[in-house]
Amino acid sequence: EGEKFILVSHAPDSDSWWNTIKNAMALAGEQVGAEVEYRNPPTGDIGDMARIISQAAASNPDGIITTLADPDVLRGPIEDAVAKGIPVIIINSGTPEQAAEVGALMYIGQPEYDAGLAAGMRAKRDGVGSFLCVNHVVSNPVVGERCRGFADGLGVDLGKSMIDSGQDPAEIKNKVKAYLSANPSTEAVLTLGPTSAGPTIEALKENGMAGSLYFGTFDLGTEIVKGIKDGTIKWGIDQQPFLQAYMPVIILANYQRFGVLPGNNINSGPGFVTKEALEKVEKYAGEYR
Amino acid sequence: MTATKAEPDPSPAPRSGAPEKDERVKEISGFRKAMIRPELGSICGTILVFVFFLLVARDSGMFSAEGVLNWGVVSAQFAIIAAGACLLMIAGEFDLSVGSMIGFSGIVIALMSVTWDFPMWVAIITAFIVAVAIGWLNGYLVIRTGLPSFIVTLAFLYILRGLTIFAAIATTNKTIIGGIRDKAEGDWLAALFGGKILNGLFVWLADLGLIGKFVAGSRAGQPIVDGVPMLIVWALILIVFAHVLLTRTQFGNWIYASGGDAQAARYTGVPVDRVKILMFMFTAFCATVFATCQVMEFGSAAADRGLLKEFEAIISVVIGGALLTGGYGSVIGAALGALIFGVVQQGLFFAGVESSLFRVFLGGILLLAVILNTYIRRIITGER
Amino acid sequence: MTATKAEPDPSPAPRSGAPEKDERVKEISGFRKAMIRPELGSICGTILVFVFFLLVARDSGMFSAEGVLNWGVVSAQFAIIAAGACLLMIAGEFDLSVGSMIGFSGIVIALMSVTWDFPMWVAIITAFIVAVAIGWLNGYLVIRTGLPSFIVTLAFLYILRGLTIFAAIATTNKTIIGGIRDKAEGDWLAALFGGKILNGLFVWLADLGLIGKFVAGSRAGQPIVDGVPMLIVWALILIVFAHVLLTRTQFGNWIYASGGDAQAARYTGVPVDRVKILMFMFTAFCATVFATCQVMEFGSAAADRGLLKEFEAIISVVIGGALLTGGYGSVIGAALGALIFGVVQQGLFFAGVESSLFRVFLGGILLLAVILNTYIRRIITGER
Amino acid sequence: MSTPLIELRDIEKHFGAVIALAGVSLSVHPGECHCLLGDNGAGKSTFIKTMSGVHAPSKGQILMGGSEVKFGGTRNAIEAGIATVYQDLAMIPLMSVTRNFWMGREPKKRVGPLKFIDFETANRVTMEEMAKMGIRLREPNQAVGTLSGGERQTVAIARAVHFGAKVLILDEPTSALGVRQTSNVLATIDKVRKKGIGVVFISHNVRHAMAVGDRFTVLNRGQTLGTAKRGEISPEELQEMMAGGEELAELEGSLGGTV
Amino acid sequence: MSTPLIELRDIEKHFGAVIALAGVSLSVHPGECHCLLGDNGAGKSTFIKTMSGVHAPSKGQILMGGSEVKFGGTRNAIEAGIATVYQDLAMIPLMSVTRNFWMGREPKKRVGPLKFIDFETANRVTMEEMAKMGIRLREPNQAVGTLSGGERQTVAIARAVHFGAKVLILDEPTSALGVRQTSNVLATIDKVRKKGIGVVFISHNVRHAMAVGDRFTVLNRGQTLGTAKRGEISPEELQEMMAGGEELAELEGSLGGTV
Ligand SMILES: Nc1ncnc2c1ncn2[C@@H]1O[C@H](COP(=O)(O)OP(=O)(O)OP(=O)(O)O)[C@@H](O)[C@H]1O
Ligand SMILES: Nc1ncnc2c1ncn2[C@@H]1O[C@H](COP(=O)(O)OP(=O)(O)OP(=O)(O)O)[C@@H](O)[C@H]1O
Ligand SMILES: [Mg+2]
Ligand SMILES: [Mg+2]
Repeated sequence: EGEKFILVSHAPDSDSWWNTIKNAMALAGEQVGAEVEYRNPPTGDIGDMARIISQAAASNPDGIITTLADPDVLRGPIEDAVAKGIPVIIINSGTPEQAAEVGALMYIGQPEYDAGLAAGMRAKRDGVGSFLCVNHVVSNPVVGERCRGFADGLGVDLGKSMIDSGQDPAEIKNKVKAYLSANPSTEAVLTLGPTSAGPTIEALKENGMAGSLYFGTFDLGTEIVKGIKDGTIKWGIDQQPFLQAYMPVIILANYQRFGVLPGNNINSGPGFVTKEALEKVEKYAGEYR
Repeated sequence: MTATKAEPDPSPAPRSGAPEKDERVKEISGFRKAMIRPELGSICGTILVFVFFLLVARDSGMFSAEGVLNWGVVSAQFAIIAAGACLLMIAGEFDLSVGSMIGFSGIVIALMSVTWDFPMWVAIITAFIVAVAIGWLNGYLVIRTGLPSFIVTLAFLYILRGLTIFAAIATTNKTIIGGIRDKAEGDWLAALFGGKILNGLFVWLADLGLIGKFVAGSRAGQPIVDGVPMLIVWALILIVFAHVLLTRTQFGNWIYASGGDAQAARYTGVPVDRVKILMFMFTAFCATVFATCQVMEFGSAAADRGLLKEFEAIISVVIGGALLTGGYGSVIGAALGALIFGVVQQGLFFAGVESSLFRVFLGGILLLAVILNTYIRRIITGER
Repeated sequence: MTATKAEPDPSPAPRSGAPEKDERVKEISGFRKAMIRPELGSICGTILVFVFFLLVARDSGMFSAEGVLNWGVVSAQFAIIAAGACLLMIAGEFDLSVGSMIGFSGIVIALMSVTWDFPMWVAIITAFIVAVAIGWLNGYLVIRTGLPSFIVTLAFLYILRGLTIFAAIATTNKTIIGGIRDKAEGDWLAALFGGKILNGLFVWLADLGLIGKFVAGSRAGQPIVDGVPMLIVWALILIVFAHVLLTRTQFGNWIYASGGDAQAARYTGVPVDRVKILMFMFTAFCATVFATCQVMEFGSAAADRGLLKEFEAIISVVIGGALLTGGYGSVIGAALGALIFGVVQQGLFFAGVESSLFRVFLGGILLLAVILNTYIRRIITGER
Repeated sequence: MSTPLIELRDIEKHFGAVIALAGVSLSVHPGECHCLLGDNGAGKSTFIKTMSGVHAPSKGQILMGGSEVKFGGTRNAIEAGIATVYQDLAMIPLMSVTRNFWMGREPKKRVGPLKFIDFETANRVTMEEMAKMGIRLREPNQAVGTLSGGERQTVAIARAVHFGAKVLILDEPTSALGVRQTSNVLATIDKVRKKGIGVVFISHNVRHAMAVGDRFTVLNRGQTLGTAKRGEISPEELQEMMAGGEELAELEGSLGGTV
Repeated sequence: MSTPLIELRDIEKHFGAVIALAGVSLSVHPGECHCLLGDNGAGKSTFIKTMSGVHAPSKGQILMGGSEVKFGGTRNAIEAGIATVYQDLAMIPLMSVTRNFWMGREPKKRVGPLKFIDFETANRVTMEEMAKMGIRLREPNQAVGTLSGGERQTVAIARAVHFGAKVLILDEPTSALGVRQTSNVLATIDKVRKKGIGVVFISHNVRHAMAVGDRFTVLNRGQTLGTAKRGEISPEELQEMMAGGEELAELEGSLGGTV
């Protein structure tokens, strides 16, 4: 009872997707009676994130849950924490192998590149030969991996397919429209999260391509769910962030209390969310889904 | 003698009591004189930019009705915040919290209307009141503490962004709040920010064949451009308002004076503090107009909206020929600066430039525009 | 008479030819006079901050060896860029491209060493040369065009970030480049930026029981803190260097003069242009030290490193008591500003503050620190 | 004698540790030129800034037309008819002559419910007033920064006269001026005085003061050394008082008595 | 007569459309005080800025000790022994007296391979030099911004003298000064002159010029109206030349001839 767990993410403050993580973590904390804290580098700088992990370790929690956004950077601090005897669980980014390398108990998540690759191969099966990747955080190394995976899955060059859309919705919308008008042969569009998906939906509705252009997106949110429902979006990739935050808290609590630990990593995704089976997703999108 | 700022003081001091022709001064032609205005550089810049994109991206649809609307909307966005930033900069201060204010106002509207279920007009008016009050606080702190506005508004950049994120998460567990469109349906005030006007005109133009129609998809048969977004209308209103205020009214005179030399202005009885605080409030007002239009258009508010917009506002204003040190500038110039900025940004996409180079171009054009600005002013005025 | 900047001109003008006691001036005590220094506010701030966190977060491990190292490293990071920013600000300019420069230098090192397989020392030296050259360009443009450094370096903020992203994507398709640690293994120059020193001392201290040891895992028995990172060493070196340069040398005199009144300095024969350009280069140098330490410590470079660091540098310097307008300030103050900033930032985590409120605190503390600074200066100097 | 236009009684002004004024009294009558003289740092500028509402006095009274007034700011003083030409000129160099001339009291014309500056009137009046002072401007839109020191001085005086100032204060208007410009300014003061306006004229130059002054008040270290009428005091005496009674440097002789 | 310390021949200077100097010549001999007079905007400041390396002349020659020199900047001129006290004072108000005094020529002491400013020497010399000029500073670390105008003037002059200037240029040093301060500065000029230094003294005040000047050159609209020796010209003639020969305003009479 009353253990303290700290979850460290790589996301900047304003990244809306991480809310689900926070909510799930709080829920799990409440259920097992543990104290949970969420921390992140305000600007999304992974260097700062490394400091936060060492800081977390210095405050002697009963467990650390962290993403492995850049294994090179984070290996040192995580290994130090492990060496101090703090159990660590890796979530979200990274791979099971990397998690094992740094001495973490287990890995729960969906490797970004692989998810992108799977999506790309699916799109290829659906007959797509070219695409536009709307990257709203082009300087962020983690999210960009999705585009790279998708391009590799399709077997095309990433170069001119990715745009630096910025985070302003009007600019995203108009940049997508401008790109599509200058490159009319584009067959698909991929957005990397709710921030870019919403304006892209607007863009397609306005230039009449909604429903006819192959549109996939990562992660869920209110607008995305609506888009899937009305057919604008073909599929959304749900990595079920709820599990990525809920499970580690439960597992760590029980590990601390009873010494029990699952024998395997947990793959929380990728799951393709399509028009079918949307009801729950719709209700909790952005909150628990 | 007081040191005069070198910039716009090009002509020689005519000798006192010697109104007859001065043999020591080469004549300055009327044409040249007409050209010595702050917005000159941005006029040249605008022409250059349009010529460039006409050559490079003519066939990309950039100059079709749809394309024009495309960069028009982006430019209008810049222009809305540039109008406020311009007056504030002429009054000798600047505001780095504009971007955070945009995010903040949007979240206030969303929280009030969606989460707490107030009527949309109440939400919008509340957002305006709160934002303008924060603008006042900004100004008050700058005046009272005598600290540079750079520092005070930098603090508010952080504080407002933090409050926005905190408020959104604490009340709704989300940082994107959707569902605003449904709420705004039929609201009188929301229509002022979200709708489009002149719908009929565009249908008529499309029927005449002057603008295209959708040939397929869900909206087949409708004109591709079906109206002028209120965003553009607001941009025009704010530009005209700010321009008239600045050049034609007593208050405008005071704005120039406050930025030109606050001490001197105070001596002649100009209420400098009030002018500056009002300009901070106007900047906050413009940021809220921006936020409201955006929220109405996209139907959602997010805590990360408006990131770095303060720089884009300042860049537009400076491209428009204003002095960063205050006392000199023009709203028309700032509006042209916004236009250049918008056209370049969107034009790069029409022209198919490698997207990761986008920022490089942005920086390069900013630099070129400002250097061009200074250079043109200098060759025309003969200043060294 | 030339207008003197009001701030640090507190004592009354003694009357010419009247060295006898002036009845119109109340005496200023020697103690008070000793206190009138730019770093005074930051000294008080530092004490306040430590007292606060000692009260709030004593049990959180913040003041264990490990905790101290944690905020020590973060403060050292701020101090490295603040050292450059401080001298530059005293010389009357500032640099908004510091953050982008950090990302840029990191990627240059990574590309050279990992992608193109040069020896690590070549990569590091190249990064320094390129960065310092860009610093020179920044300065040259500011001097040549006479534009405010705000605008010129804002352009470079965009240009450098764009180039960084472009270079990374064009060569490796990723915005993150890893594998630097393997490359750095055994390199003489890399060790200067990546290693730790005083290893033996800490083992000895741990043996004495003064600092903790790992109790389990692969490193059981080793001290938790096993040395002082080179980052901290670099911070100390740069602070001492900048402080001595500023206060003890001719060049330091010229830095003050260039920022205090560039025209006057030029009249007395100070090579103002050279001083300013050199300070831009020094700022770039500091940014590259930051980047290199980071790259060596973490083993990877990413295009988004250093985001908004320029503001953090400026904030540290201003908390340290420097005037944004130049000519007044202190490196020690800036270093204390960096310490305050680092302690507060990490301390908030130790104290378990809700993370979305983090920025609110940051902004609030910035505001408080600067107001405290001005206020203390005023009560002590009797200035109004 | 008539009631003074303005009277200041025992004005004190402290800046933190500095006592800039330690009880100074002065009165100005209509049509009189009252010269305020004194050493550097004697408190002349501080005193007239108190008079024109820039500083609030720490102690003492200001009376206008016999009744006490308190100025909350320069605006109050201007409205009460006190116009000041400051030593640090209080013109905004980047702005046009017209805009500077009318600063704070712009003429307005109504367009529907709105009030705009009436630039036509403004420009015309500016040109006229400047012409009256003997300066023909090239055009009213010229920036003040492009005028010579003497011309700027004149704009400030013309402005004060035009707005019906009862008291015109001039703080060292001649110090940076050439011979011709100086005599222009002195002539202008004479002209203004003849209109019944009270003038307060600050100078370091005894000869300039003697040329136009009706009364002379000398300040020293924040205190009045006394007031003298024209004719009651010789230039040499005045100069000695200005120097605070201390010995002047030995060069004095060759300077012929007055510096 | 000896060879002049410095001689300028037919100096022209254009600023864009403005012809500030249209051929001005002047020479300064050791131990002489050469007064440069003229109306506002006559080109006096521009001329001496050419002399001290701030501006490069558009045309004309500068000779020192008989051979032509070209100044690439103020540093060159300072090294050649030309020290200037500018009208806009060229002191940095935020910095201490010592630092200002030594600006650009800081005394150094070696510490190993490094060179630091020798503050001990610097402070001592500053105090001494200021004392020689009759100013006792409270402490050498006082900021220049806290000095009075006259004291600042003196710092600038003391600096020039200390660094062994051969030519000392003073641009309107007395315009803002009180009576006592003015006579101090004039006495200082006299002192400096007696050391064999050539002085160029700019003033609008004929009496100040007559008090210390050995030769007088009058500029008008960028041209020399002529040079006169002391005794060859009366104050009245000089004044008339300074005003450019134009009529002075009618007040002239009451001013007693010289303004
Ligand atoms: N704002 C202020 N804060 C502190 N001290 C001040 C302030 N203004 C003036 N003083 C001081 O008050 C005294 C009087 O200054 P003031 O400017 O009135 O002198 P003055 O007679 O006008 O001199 P000058 O002939 O040089 O213009 C000086 O010692 C000055 O330093
Ligand atoms: N940098 C410059 N650019 C353009 N014109 C200039 C510049 N410097 C001076 N001038 C012009 O050159 C002329 C001479 O100016 P200068 O300052 O030399 O006059 P001055 O004789 O010193 O006058 P004063 O007695 O008022 O100090 C003036 O018309 C002035 O406007
Ligand atoms: Mg004064
Ligand atoms: Mg001059």
